[in-house]
Amino acid sequence: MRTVYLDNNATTRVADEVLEEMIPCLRDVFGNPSSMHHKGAEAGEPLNLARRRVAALLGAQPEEILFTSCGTESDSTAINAALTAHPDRKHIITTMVEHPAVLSYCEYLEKKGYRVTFVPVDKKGCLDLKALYAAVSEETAIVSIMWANNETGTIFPVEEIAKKVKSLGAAVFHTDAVQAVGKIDIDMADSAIDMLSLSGHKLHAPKGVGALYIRKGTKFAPFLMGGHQEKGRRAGTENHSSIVALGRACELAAEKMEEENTRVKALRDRLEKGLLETIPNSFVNGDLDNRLPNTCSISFEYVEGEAILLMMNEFGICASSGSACTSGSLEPSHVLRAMGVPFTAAHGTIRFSLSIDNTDEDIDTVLECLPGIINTLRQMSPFWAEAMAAKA
Amino acid sequence: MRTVYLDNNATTRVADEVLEEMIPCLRDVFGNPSSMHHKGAEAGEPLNLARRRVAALLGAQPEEILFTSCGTESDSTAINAALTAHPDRKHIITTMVEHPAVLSYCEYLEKKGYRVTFVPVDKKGCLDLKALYAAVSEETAIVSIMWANNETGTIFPVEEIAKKVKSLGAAVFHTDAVQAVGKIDIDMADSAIDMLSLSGHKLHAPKGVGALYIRKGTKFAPFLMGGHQEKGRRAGTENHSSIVALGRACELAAEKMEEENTRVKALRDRLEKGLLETIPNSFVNGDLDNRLPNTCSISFEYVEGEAILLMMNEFGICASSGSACTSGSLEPSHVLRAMGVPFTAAHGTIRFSLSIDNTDEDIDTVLECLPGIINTLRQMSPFWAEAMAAKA
Amino acid sequence: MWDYTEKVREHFLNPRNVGVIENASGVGEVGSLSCGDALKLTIRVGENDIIEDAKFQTFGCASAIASSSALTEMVKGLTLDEAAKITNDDIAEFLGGLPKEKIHCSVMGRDGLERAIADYRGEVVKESQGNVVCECFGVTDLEIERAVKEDG
Ligand SMILES: Cc1ncc(COP(=O)(O)O)c(C=O)c1O
Ligand SMILES: Cc1ncc(COP(=O)(O)O)c(C=O)c1O
Ligand code: FES
Ligand code: FES
Repeated sequence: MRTVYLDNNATTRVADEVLEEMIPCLRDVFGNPSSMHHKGAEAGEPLNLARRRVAALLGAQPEEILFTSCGTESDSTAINAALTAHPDRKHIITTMVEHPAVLSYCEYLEKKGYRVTFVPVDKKGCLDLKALYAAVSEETAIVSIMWANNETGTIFPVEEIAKKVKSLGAAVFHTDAVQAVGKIDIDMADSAIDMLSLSGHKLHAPKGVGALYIRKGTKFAPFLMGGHQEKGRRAGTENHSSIVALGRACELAAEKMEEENTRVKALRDRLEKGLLETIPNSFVNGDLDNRLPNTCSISFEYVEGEAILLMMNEFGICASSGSACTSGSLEPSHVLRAMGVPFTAAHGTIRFSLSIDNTDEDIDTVLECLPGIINTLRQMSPFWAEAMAAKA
Repeated sequence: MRTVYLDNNATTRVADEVLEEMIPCLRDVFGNPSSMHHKGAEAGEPLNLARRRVAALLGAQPEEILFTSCGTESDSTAINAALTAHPDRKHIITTMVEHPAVLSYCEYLEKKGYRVTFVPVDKKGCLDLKALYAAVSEETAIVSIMWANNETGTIFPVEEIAKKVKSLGAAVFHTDAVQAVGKIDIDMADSAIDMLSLSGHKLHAPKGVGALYIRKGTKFAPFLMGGHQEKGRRAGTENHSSIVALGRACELAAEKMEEENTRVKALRDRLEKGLLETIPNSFVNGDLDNRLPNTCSISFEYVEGEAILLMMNEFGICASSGSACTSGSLEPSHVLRAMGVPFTAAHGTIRFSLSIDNTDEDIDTVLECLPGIINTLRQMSPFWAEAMAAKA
Repeated sequence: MWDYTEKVREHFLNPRNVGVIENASGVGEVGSLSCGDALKLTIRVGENDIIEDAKFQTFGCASAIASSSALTEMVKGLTLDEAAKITNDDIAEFLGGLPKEKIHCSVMGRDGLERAIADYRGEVVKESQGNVVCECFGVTDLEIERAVKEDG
């Protein structure tokens, strides 16, 4: 059976071009870049190239790029750095719809005595900017707001927010751009954003490597302490081959950005339109005017997400319900709850996330299978019968 | 020119067998193990296998293995977990010769208000056990002592120490076994050690993956917070291909353990004997009776390490002076200083660290080149002339 | 991803006895939309208290659907007294086991059956002790704990 992989916000396939540059770094160029010999030296150059490439995608300087082990570590590093650099400020602002990487850490810090403001969103997933700005004060060490939401694809106006909150007195603005990097244009050269997190495996690099952009001049403190790697900003022997891979993936992402925003977006739109037309009682979640080109979050009333996923899987279709990170739990995702998606629909929400690997054939397969699947499940659902009876 | 790689304590070459199992996990088995579809499921099994393999090398249970991004993260995780689990205990014990991964973090914690005892070593690098035991009290949250030293290869009696310090009231015993795992037998089944750190790239797995052994029943708190990965003990999408690689590397290490302790040890001994015989004013550092089979730390008086390294590099020989992690600095290593190696010799200390990849030919090359190199440098050294004059 | 047995998968993809029995002898309803799982079980009871037919409607995950399907298969032909002895463990066992995280889905099956029988007999189901986690179908902490422990 053909695999139809529509779960690219969970993780992506490593691109062939990326793998090609990565393998020599595993096989032959294995030296420790810190070493004083030719095996160390030969490992150093690809590392520098990778840093330049990541910087280029972000419109940043190479020295502003810190390599980490994942998006989660980038997020923790950013928040910890801001709090350490501003020990007198005990206030954090973030949103109710952040990824657990930011949310859990902030909840932990709240228990540790920090005051944390979790800014709410409206039905479309748009931030309550008034509440956000009202919360900022000279006590605010960091405002951490994601660039794009992993579940709905909703894009927040982080550039505008960064400027505003810093003018209102916040010390540091950080954005979790894990889902935005490679999908939409990002330019740190002329920006008020101080720190930005990204993760390799969301843009066709391998899992287990990430980066943190740190604007020159931003006060910093390491999260992982030990050796002098990354100029003392992140200890631990560099994940050399994966960093090289991340560099190449960033270069590729720049090349494919237009395709992502035209062909991929068109596929997503066709999928969405097709499903809405053929499946009654379904609707799309998120801010449709400000959305990643690859993401579609769609709710089917009166059915349950896991059941949909497993039935789709029988046809080779891979998608997710909520985020992969919370799929271990039985509750509807915190993002849908924050948006006030009604219970009748929240449980039956599916996220399709595309990438440049997807084709028209992939979309055809979903459009062929999904109406039948939803219908089968609805026939089994006591609520569907009720809802139909009420209507009649 | 042939490369003679004798810097395996800095990092090792990824074994061909390891790479072979790793590549499919980059190319095809790319799903997120948390995902509810076949691409996620197919990624889950190799992850479980890796956990079983790492556990097997340590005589541990698979549930006792936590995957991390490196040895440094394992160390920080262990220390942080012990302190969080025992908030009433404000005392830490470690040694003066730990790797910076433990040392820097403990120094940081000291500044944060913890009391830290850094146990000294004698000339041979053996721990002052009396001082260690005298320091233990009911206030001691964690005793963290490396299994084997990365610079000298000296093995500490961690099993014995673990039992003793816990009977004296310490809450948790942790060992940084990054240099020991794969080189000497380790059996957690019948041990008093609560936590143990290891790092993939020291045993022919890639850089950027590590593990922490956590004995069942040990109180734990995560260092990296966020998603539910690793049963909530370490957030961040799993570094899937590298974890799979680590599993295979552990299996290989078990198979090659005997060769390491016979053939590799014999090569190391021949190298050491040959250098001592042909180069005057040289001596070996460390506890020669309790030492890793692959490591040789040797001091050449009146010459400087970096110069030796670079001249050796001209012959294709890779080694290190002090640890790679501190080679950015100009001071003699903290380990040699703690051992009281005289300044005349500390600066001219070279670490050769072998692996199963080394051959007799490698040793021949060093034995041919190094006497000439040391002689050349000594002819340039004012101290050598002085020393010779004093003797005459 | 949950490790579902082949039997769970099979019952999920080809559920038996989906639907509602017209003029059922007993109806058991548990759960609600808000908690993400719900079951409506209808039974027809014939002579000698024998369950002649059973049908279900389920809103829930794969294991909830499979558990419901399994339950209807299991109870058909049993007397009410025999059926009342079925535990959630029996349902899980019938399916070759359920993942730990999914035990509560089989608890829902047992609860639905208990209510259907009570409905037929005109009894009131007594509320269990403990904190009600899911008010809608009355599964309590204690019950889940017990179920998880029993599963071992
Ligand atoms: C004893 C010891 N501990 C910890 C580390 C750190 O391991 P990593 O570089 O994987 O963080 C090393 C190696 O550099 C080491 O030799
Ligand atoms: C928005 C967002 N932030 C952070 C992460 C965490 O990234 P990683 O899994 O690399 O730690 C993810 C992905 O899981 C994400 O979607
Ligand atoms: S003279 Fe160059 S490092 Fe000291
Ligand atoms: S019925 Fe809710 S998870 Fe199975």
